[in-house]
Amino acid sequence: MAATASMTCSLDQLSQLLGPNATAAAAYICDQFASVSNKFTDTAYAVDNTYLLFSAYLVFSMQLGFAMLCAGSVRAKNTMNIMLTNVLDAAAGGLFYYLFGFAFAFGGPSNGFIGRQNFALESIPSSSFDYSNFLYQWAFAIAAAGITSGSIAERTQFVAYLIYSSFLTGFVYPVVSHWFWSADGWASAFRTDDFLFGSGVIDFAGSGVVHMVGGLAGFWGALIEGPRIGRFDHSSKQTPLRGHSASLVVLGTFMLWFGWYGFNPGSFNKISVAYASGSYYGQWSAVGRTAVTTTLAGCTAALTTLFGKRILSGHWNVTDVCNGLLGGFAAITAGCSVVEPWAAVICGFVASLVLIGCNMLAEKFGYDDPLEAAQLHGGCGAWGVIFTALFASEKYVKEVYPSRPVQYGLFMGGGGRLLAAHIIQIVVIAGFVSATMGTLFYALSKLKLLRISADDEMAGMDPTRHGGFAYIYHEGDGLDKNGIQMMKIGGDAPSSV
Amino acid sequence: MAASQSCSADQLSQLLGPNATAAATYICGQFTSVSNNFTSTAYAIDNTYLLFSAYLVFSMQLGFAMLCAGSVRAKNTMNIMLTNVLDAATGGLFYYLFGFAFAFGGPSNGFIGSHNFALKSIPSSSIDYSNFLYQWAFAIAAAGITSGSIAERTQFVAYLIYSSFLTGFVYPVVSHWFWSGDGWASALNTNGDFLFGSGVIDFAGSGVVHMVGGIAGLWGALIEGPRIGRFDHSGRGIALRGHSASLVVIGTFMLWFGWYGFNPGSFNKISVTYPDSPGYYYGQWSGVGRTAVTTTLAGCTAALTTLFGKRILSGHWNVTDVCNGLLGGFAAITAGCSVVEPWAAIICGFVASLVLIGCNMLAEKFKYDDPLEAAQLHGGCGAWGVIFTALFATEKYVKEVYPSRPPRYGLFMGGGGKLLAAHVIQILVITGFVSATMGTLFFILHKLKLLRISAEDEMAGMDITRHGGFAYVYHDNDDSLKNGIQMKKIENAPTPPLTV
Amino acid sequence: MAASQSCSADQLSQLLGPNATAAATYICGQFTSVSNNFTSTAYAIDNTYLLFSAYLVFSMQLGFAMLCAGSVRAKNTMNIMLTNVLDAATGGLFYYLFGFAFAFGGPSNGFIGSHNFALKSIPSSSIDYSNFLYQWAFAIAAAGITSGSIAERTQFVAYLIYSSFLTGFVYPVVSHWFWSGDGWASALNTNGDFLFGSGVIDFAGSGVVHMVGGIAGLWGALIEGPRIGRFDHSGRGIALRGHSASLVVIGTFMLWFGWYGFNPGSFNKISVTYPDSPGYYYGQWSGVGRTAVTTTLAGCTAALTTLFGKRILSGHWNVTDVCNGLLGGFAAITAGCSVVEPWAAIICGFVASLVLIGCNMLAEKFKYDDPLEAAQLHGGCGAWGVIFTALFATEKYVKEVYPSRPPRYGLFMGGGGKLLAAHVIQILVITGFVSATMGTLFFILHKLKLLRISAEDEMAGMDITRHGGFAYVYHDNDDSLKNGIQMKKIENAPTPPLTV
Repeated sequence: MAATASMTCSLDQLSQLLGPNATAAAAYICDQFASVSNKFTDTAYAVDNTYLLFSAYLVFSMQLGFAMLCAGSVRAKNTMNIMLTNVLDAAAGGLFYYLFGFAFAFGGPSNGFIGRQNFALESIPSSSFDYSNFLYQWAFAIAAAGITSGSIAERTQFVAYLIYSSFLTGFVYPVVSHWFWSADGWASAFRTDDFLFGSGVIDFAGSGVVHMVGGLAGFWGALIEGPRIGRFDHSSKQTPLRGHSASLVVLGTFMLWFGWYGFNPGSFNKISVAYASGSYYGQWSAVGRTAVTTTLAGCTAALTTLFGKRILSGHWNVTDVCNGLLGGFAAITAGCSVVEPWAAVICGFVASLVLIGCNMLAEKFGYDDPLEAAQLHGGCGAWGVIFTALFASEKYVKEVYPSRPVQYGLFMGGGGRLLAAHIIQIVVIAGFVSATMGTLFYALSKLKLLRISADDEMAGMDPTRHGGFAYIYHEGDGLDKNGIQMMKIGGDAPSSV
Repeated sequence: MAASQSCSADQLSQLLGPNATAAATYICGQFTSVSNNFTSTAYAIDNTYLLFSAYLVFSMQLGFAMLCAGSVRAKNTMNIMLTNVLDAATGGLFYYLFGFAFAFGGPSNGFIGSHNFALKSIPSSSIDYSNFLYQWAFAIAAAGITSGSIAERTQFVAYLIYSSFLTGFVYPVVSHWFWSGDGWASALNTNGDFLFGSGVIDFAGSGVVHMVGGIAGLWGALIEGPRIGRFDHSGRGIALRGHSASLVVIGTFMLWFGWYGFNPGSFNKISVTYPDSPGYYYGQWSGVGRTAVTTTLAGCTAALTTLFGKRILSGHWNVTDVCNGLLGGFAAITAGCSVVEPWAAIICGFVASLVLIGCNMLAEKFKYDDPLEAAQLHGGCGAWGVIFTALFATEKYVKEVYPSRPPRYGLFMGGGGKLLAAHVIQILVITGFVSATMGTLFFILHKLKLLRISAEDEMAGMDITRHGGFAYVYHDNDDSLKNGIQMKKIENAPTPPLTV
Repeated sequence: MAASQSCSADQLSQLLGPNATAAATYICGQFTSVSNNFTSTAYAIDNTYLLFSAYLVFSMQLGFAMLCAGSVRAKNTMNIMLTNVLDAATGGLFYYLFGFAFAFGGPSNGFIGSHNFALKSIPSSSIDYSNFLYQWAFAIAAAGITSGSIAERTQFVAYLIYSSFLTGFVYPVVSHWFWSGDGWASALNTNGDFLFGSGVIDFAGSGVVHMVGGIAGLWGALIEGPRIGRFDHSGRGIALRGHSASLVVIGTFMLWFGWYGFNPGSFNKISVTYPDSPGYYYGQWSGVGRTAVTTTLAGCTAALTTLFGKRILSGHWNVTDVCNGLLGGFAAITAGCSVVEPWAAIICGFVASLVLIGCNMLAEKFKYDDPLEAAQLHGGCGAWGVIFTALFATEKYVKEVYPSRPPRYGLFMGGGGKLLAAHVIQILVITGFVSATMGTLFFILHKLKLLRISAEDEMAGMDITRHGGFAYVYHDNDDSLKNGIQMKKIENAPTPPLTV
């Protein structure tokens, strides 16, 4: 500690002062206390930044999760394509969010609609934002883009992908997050003047801001592109096009679970905050509680899906369970910090049903989403927003959002204002994302930049666009290159599944 | 930080002059506020530390899933991965509802906890949410161990039943005995008269976690019998290799990564000064770092020993064997990681590797089939770890880590045999209790014909019969033709270009 | 928290009245205790920070293993993964026994450390166990880099030898020069007269780690020559593609994840106030955050540049190339990550990508075969990173990060050429030393016929000849042969041995 030196108390000096000169003694003592106070401030910065940075790293690890979830859920012939898009989400997102995304989202002072300071991290760090905040928010922004990529997998031109991903990370998502998370946002619970029903929206870690945005963008993309070839046959009977590797799906799911511990508890940004009640109960407890509610919601959703799908399809299916789990997480994300653990169990249970229902609807309307991203993040995300308005407890809302008049959950006796605000959130997000991303996808479609040709789709994008397949388990260098090879490869395929 | 000091010099100077009492009150008020701030800061640091450790321990679940998936045949991959996902999920609910209460709900008797069901009255002064999360991650690790032993031949329903029972009851009770302040054999028990005046030093759970998981697996695998084809008619063993060494290596590295939460994280707090050294560089943070170092060294030594040992025995340099050796070293050091010197950890890892090789030979001899060697690895090496701790625990570290008890330390370090006696009792008691509960459970399931799948299902693979299809579809059949046309399809199908 | 303040107002008021000396003693005693508490708290925070950073750096080993595994052909997967596991394991033992002592054991001369063998006298006031763990994770990263260059054609014994030598001697010596307080070229060296009054600013090791690993790999690959089939008779290059892009992407993301421990973690401490701003929001925590941001931006820029660059050159959007570009950006920013502005990191990444593409063209031209492009990536981009730092280091940040030395900063930022001169010397010295040691070692192994495997082994794959079988068994044939054709296929194809 560099500043230790400033805290040396001189015995001689103080004793001389204490005797004759009360004023000097007082000044001396108070000086010491001021130095102590400064050291506490420094310590708190160190603790909070450590906490936030490691949370950001966890959230970043979700990008590995998305990549593997997507890769495992598509067919082998499109694996290179989908993984490339996930890598570029992070990379392009890094540049665009640095250049203007963060400024649109949090650059204050600003109006309620969009931020306009701190482009390219100008004037950062400031008293309210440090580099760690940027890194954390960047990891969130690329998660939203990662969600969308799943919906339009296996049939989208790579250029279209680059365009929508930049637009989403650089503009659409930042604007939405400005509304609900910036202190200037028109619907933010941090806003201290006259705002939405005197309530503002409690979307703690982003069921609406992240998951609904990503899911709805994906919904429009998938809708405009139409289903993959072979997904619905002529009689409209559906044929599941199974992903090529359940191992990658499970790997991705666990990494997302791991990363969600950065996503939800990390959204406190600070851990070193004492609550008025003092002693052992402080923001660290709330952080822990958030991790617990997150866990319980996901676990419940997974189990509900397990049994629900077993009843519906007769199988114990691991990829369905994984999706159910993630649906539970997406739902609890809005309210994770302000609900009791038992309420999280309810949240997960309903989220699973919402997901199953959305999938049935999608099936019925011939909507094809290779990762169920719109259903999962859009549907369960919307449920999460509603859930928060029903179950947010007064005590926790007061602790987490101390600066505002408390509006809490309808079922907890808090009245309907929060619910009204949350319904507005859903409507507004749906409207804005549809107006921007829907239009973008439509324009791309009209320009013939959106969907690949039928030939490419049948052959797979990897051989046509990405230089070859992702896997070569048997290679031919030096080994039987003749007729037998043909046969060998023939026997290789699991003849049908 | 709330409650920062604001010291008013004017005010204080008026007080200092005429009114000593008020001045003193004022100054002491400031110091109280300082002290409160330190308490809050320590909570913030310790919870940050514990929560991130818990996340690391959770990441071991990914490790178990990949290790298991890679070690079974492709036709059972969906099954084993599903069980690993559900370990975590059912574990989450059951441990929340009553597991945690059985384990740590105090005040209670020495056998089982009886408070804090569904996290009632949490957070309290001794337990915060982060403690629950950390312990939950441990509980699901135990269930994950067992799933490996009975892989590839167990009915899914049996799996759900034993997993709930293990996470919800068996493991919590054992952890209560050894880790709760009320446990009858806990080194944290301060009620004077307990096990040889010593209690058991099972710091992060070679016995409590690994032996419990391993012995449960042993009974399951024993009652089910070996997989079809594992031993031929003449009784010779035929290895049924797992389908992907890459997944095994991913799993091993994730487990290694997670073990840094498992062992060093078991301190629960890092912001603790040791009594004789305030403001000094040596404190619990050094203990935490030392624990990470002993863990690393034990695993590394075990891996190298296994490498050369297996090379001598089988003639191959085998990566999956090395991975298992590595994990055996970790399982063994887990009990003593915080109370032994780094050089002792090397001995621990060396012996652990030999124990594992020996157990595997025994298993082969007795036709015991354990697809992941889980019983040998976690049971055998875990038991060695418990003994090892009783031999090599140093006085100094035991005093620091368990300050509230009369220190009993390692036999070889001059500490006498009381700790060893207590640890032998631990092994016996865990073996007995887990056999009585889990052994009985597996036996009942067996009698009810709920345990093992049919021979046909086993030959075909569980994925296709129970889980809706294989895990892998590398060649895409959406135009799918199954017969003679298949040939044709493949001729012009998207097989990978041989060289590009 | 130990040593909490308990201030007694009664006592103090009695003292305040008549006895000024005693009152002063009392008050100062309280402040001393406060100061001690702050010291302890800072140790707790810093060790938490450093340990979790070390865990992240360790997770890069998983990244290397998967990157390597995915980039080689399926027939050599077991081999390369085993080498990666053993990097970590042998590295753990050798670095514990003497590597750490060579690197950081002080007081010592400028060339090599000579204390703290086997962690003797650790923890001390300057080094705790967490520092050892962190440095170990760095050492094994260097060995991991080299393994990629010589993949698919190196004898396993040669691998064990060079890996021990690199982790136990070569890397520790180089890190002593540039990172130890005693090193002859270290920016932490305070003995006045050193390299151009500047020392080298290689914050997290573009030179010390990446160039060392890359140049060692260069010599190994050069002496071994290209893999069979890599260049045809007319000298045209034929890419031997890796067998799994999924594993490459897993590996890349894990490396990215781990790099957040590698670069920001190299501060070692986060709880440091900058001199002129106690109680202010700007401190070392901001420096740590900025380092994470520069790291991110350099990698992202390099990835995008590579994407479009390769698209122009080859016509494909290639994910493995993008992954390599990304890693090249990280390797380059590693030296200067803490002392440059975020906008400079974008320049760094842009140029790094061009350097990598250029190096790959050179390699192609000179028929140099490096399965993972490790020499190009870590050697080439690492060298660029060292130069970049000497050009763009800002005065303010250099002062903050290296407070004890006269600040020499970047040429383009107005700091003059002394830093650049020192950095050019660093490149020359590292190249020379690594060539002299590792180049000689590889040459001797080559002469002893211990380096390269036989042509037959190389054609068949090392897994089947040395490591007990292939990594993958997707079709399990212990029961199921489906028809005549299938039979035939299995007889003459390189399918995994049915049972081993």
